[in-house]
Amino acid sequence: MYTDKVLDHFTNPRNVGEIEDASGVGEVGNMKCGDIMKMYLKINDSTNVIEDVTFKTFGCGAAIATSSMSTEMIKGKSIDEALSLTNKAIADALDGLPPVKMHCSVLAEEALKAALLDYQKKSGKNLGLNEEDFEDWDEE
Amino acid sequence: MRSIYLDHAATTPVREEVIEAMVKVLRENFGNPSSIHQFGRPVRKMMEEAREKVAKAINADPREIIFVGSGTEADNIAILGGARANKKKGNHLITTSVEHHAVLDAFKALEKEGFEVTYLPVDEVGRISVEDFKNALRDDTIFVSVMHANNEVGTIMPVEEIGAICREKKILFHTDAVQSVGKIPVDVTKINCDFLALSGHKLYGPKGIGVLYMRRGVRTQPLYFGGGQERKLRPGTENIANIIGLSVAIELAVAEMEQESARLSKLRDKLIDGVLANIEETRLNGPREGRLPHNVNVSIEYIEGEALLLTCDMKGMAASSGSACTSGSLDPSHVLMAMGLTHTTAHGSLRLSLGKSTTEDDIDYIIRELQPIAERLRAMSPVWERFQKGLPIA
Amino acid sequence: MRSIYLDHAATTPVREEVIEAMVKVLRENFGNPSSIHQFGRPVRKMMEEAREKVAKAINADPREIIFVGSGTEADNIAILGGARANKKKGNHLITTSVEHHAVLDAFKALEKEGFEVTYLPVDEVGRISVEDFKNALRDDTIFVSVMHANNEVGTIMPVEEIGAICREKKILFHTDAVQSVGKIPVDVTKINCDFLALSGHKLYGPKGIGVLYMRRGVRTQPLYFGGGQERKLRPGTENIANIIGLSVAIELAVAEMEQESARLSKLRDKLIDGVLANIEETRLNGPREGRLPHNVNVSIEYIEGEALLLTCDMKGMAASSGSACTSGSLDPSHVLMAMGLTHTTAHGSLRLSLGKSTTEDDIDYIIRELQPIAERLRAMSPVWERFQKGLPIA
Ligand SMILES: Cc1ncc(COP(=O)(O)O)c(C=O)c1O
Ligand SMILES: Cc1ncc(COP(=O)(O)O)c(C=O)c1O
Ligand code: FES
Ligand code: FES
Repeated sequence: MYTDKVLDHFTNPRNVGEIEDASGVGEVGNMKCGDIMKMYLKINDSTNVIEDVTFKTFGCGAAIATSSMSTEMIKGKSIDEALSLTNKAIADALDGLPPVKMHCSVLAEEALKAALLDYQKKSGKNLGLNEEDFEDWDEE
Repeated sequence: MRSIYLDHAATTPVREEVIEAMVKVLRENFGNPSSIHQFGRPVRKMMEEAREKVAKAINADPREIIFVGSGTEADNIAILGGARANKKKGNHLITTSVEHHAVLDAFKALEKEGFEVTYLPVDEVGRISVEDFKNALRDDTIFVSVMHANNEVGTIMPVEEIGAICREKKILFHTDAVQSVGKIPVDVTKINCDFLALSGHKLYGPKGIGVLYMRRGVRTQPLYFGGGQERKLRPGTENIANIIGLSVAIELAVAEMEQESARLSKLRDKLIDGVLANIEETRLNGPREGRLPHNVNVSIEYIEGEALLLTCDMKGMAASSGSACTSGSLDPSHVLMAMGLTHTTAHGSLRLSLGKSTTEDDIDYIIRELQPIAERLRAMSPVWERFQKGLPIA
Repeated sequence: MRSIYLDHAATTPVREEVIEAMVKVLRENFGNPSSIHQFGRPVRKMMEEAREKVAKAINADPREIIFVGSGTEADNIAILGGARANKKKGNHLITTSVEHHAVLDAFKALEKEGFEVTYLPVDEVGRISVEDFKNALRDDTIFVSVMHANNEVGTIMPVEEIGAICREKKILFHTDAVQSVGKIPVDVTKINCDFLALSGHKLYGPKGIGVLYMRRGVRTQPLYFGGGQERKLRPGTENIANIIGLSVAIELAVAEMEQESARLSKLRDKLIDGVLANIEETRLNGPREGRLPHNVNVSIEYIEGEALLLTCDMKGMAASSGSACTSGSLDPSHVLMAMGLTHTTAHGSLRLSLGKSTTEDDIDYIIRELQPIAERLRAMSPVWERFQKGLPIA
């Protein structure tokens, strides 16, 4: 069902935890669907580089593995690079997910954008993120 | 590494006596029981002996035993067939909200055909009340289905009371005994049922064989058509190897039941107590009393079930969960939700179903290993974080 | 005493490779393929590999293979499901008058539900004509079922032609290939069928397993309800041992087909020639050409089938008959009657179906032994007496 990479990231998730003085925090998902993901970003205000990133996830194996993988993929990257990260790229980096689990990877992409939106609000920078885009954010 | 199978409610290993009996059939008795020649006749005889064994196990008459392809099929012939064949008598059906999908989805199909169905609610341990049942009865109620014991939380239902009322009111009564046969006494004359379903692979027999008990004189109709096998209710060449395998399995299961169930009940209680004591914010799902001897179901709050399962599996503990995320569907177990659990609690449910191979040492291991697993998953759970910070949990 | 099994069209012995594969599953892979833990995952994988093997055997895509409980069930899901799911498009169905009961009785049920069914006639060798088929087509024809080869007389039907016409007219086409798979080439892309049914126990696999091929994009509906197994078309815990057994059997059957069918065809022709030459007033049922390689069906006039069978059995020859008296019903085989045989001739029919174990020596034995058996039964037959005295035969 799951690839070795998914199982690896599930078993040894990278960057679990909280960041005390995070530049941006995003939480997405809901209890009804059984998946909630929270992402913390530490961003260098002058270079726009994501210097640190952590997550917490309540969700299935795929949800935890995609959370973990996404943090690895954006750590040390610029905000622009992070903004272009798609759920498909995360899933590909894990050598794929079962079709029924693709929606779990959406969660990671969503959480990241939510955290960046929070940073946009806090920093006053315009990252081109729009609150409304989140309201009707849909799976696939 | 350790490898403990804790999913006996999902399926059981096939016991050696059963395998040997099946292999003998596969090698020596391949004939078609409908053939009147020397290859067919002995097979017919074996099949009828198997029917007698199965009948004896549930105190039925051999003529009341119909071999079918699975527990699901038995449930469906009883329900779809029983309701459709008696449509003229009335349009109302009753079942419970915590049945297996083989029952529930059959009723959903009947609703689409125009039947009205009452789904009885359950209390917080998953049990229906006889009072609710009585209140649900109508003049046009023709068919009732209440499972003997629940597959997720092990709750035993008051089927004798329901059966007595149905018999008195001449309403057809089906019980899904897939989880109970071989675990607790099952006697069709005491349950007063008209139909009963059981399945081979839950009692150390093969997969792909089920039994429909149908009381003499009761009418149903088949789901599909063909040869005249199994009184036309289950046409198609009979699966003799599985029929023999099931008959061996059920005979042994019933013979060993008293002793094995006492042993399992003790292990079950030790496991429940150990987990609840060892892991904070954990609750038992289903009742303390009136529970299948091999069923443990706990919710470890603020953890998601599939993640829990996968981690358990890595530590050699194979269990199951009522979380949506394991099933691919979005809602968590309909049984847990019907019992009034919140989504959070339902998602964190873990079913550990014990069996013949389970030892006391296994139980100790589970109690010991589950705690750090819960801790680790909680450490990465934003919901646990909310809980600890005293924040509201959606 | 000799013991020759000549009823391979009824069922076949399970080959040793199949038994071994099944025993391995029963002992080592008991897990439920729906379980995500270490006991379930490998079983799921095995099941998908089996699906690939079966797909390859009939040149299908693995996603088009649905494991069911029997050939009968496959036929019924295709026919009942296919017709019901497409009812809105039209009300007319076509099949033949010589189908197996698994097909015929499904159509009878659909007639009761309000569908109109045309049963195509057959010629004297049991074959439908494509012309008749074309003439039967209507604007509201939505579903056609024509068997690939007949189980009683071995007649191979023009399914490619039927399939091509149905595809062109966008009419669903099902073929019952229970008798043909492993005997003659079966390629779903050449037959152009939307559904195809096959069964394990006709090709040296286990009983109680069938396959429904369903072309991608085609819709049907299940006969019963429950878990989501086999794309909801065949709910219930999967019979893995049988699924693996079938996959091994079909792979071997197809690999050995060319050679084995050539061998059997020779034996078949020798047997036909020998019986016709040796016993007077005997006729071949079914065609000389376009016949299953293992099927021999002769009518030994003025003898009743069951008596013939029993006597053959005493001489170690296990065969079958189209006589009413073996089936408990009063009419002789609908297949033989549709071919225009008289009651007398149909009653005297004897099917000898050859298989892997059949040797040339067996054939010689049968030819030798059948003649005195016929003579003995005729000596006590009043119909034979009438015939010999030149009196009219009812
Ligand atoms: C042509 C044909 N179709 C269907 C069937 C039914 O197959 P099964 O016995 O597996 O249900 C048979 C054999 O019994 C058959 O010969
Ligand atoms: C209560 C109950 N009913 C019915 C079934 C269906 O049985 P089977 O898998 O043999 O179709 C099961 C198990 O899957 C069950 O637990
Ligand atoms: S988080 Fe719910 S299915 Fe993955
Ligand atoms: S003579 Fe006995 S059944 Fe026909």
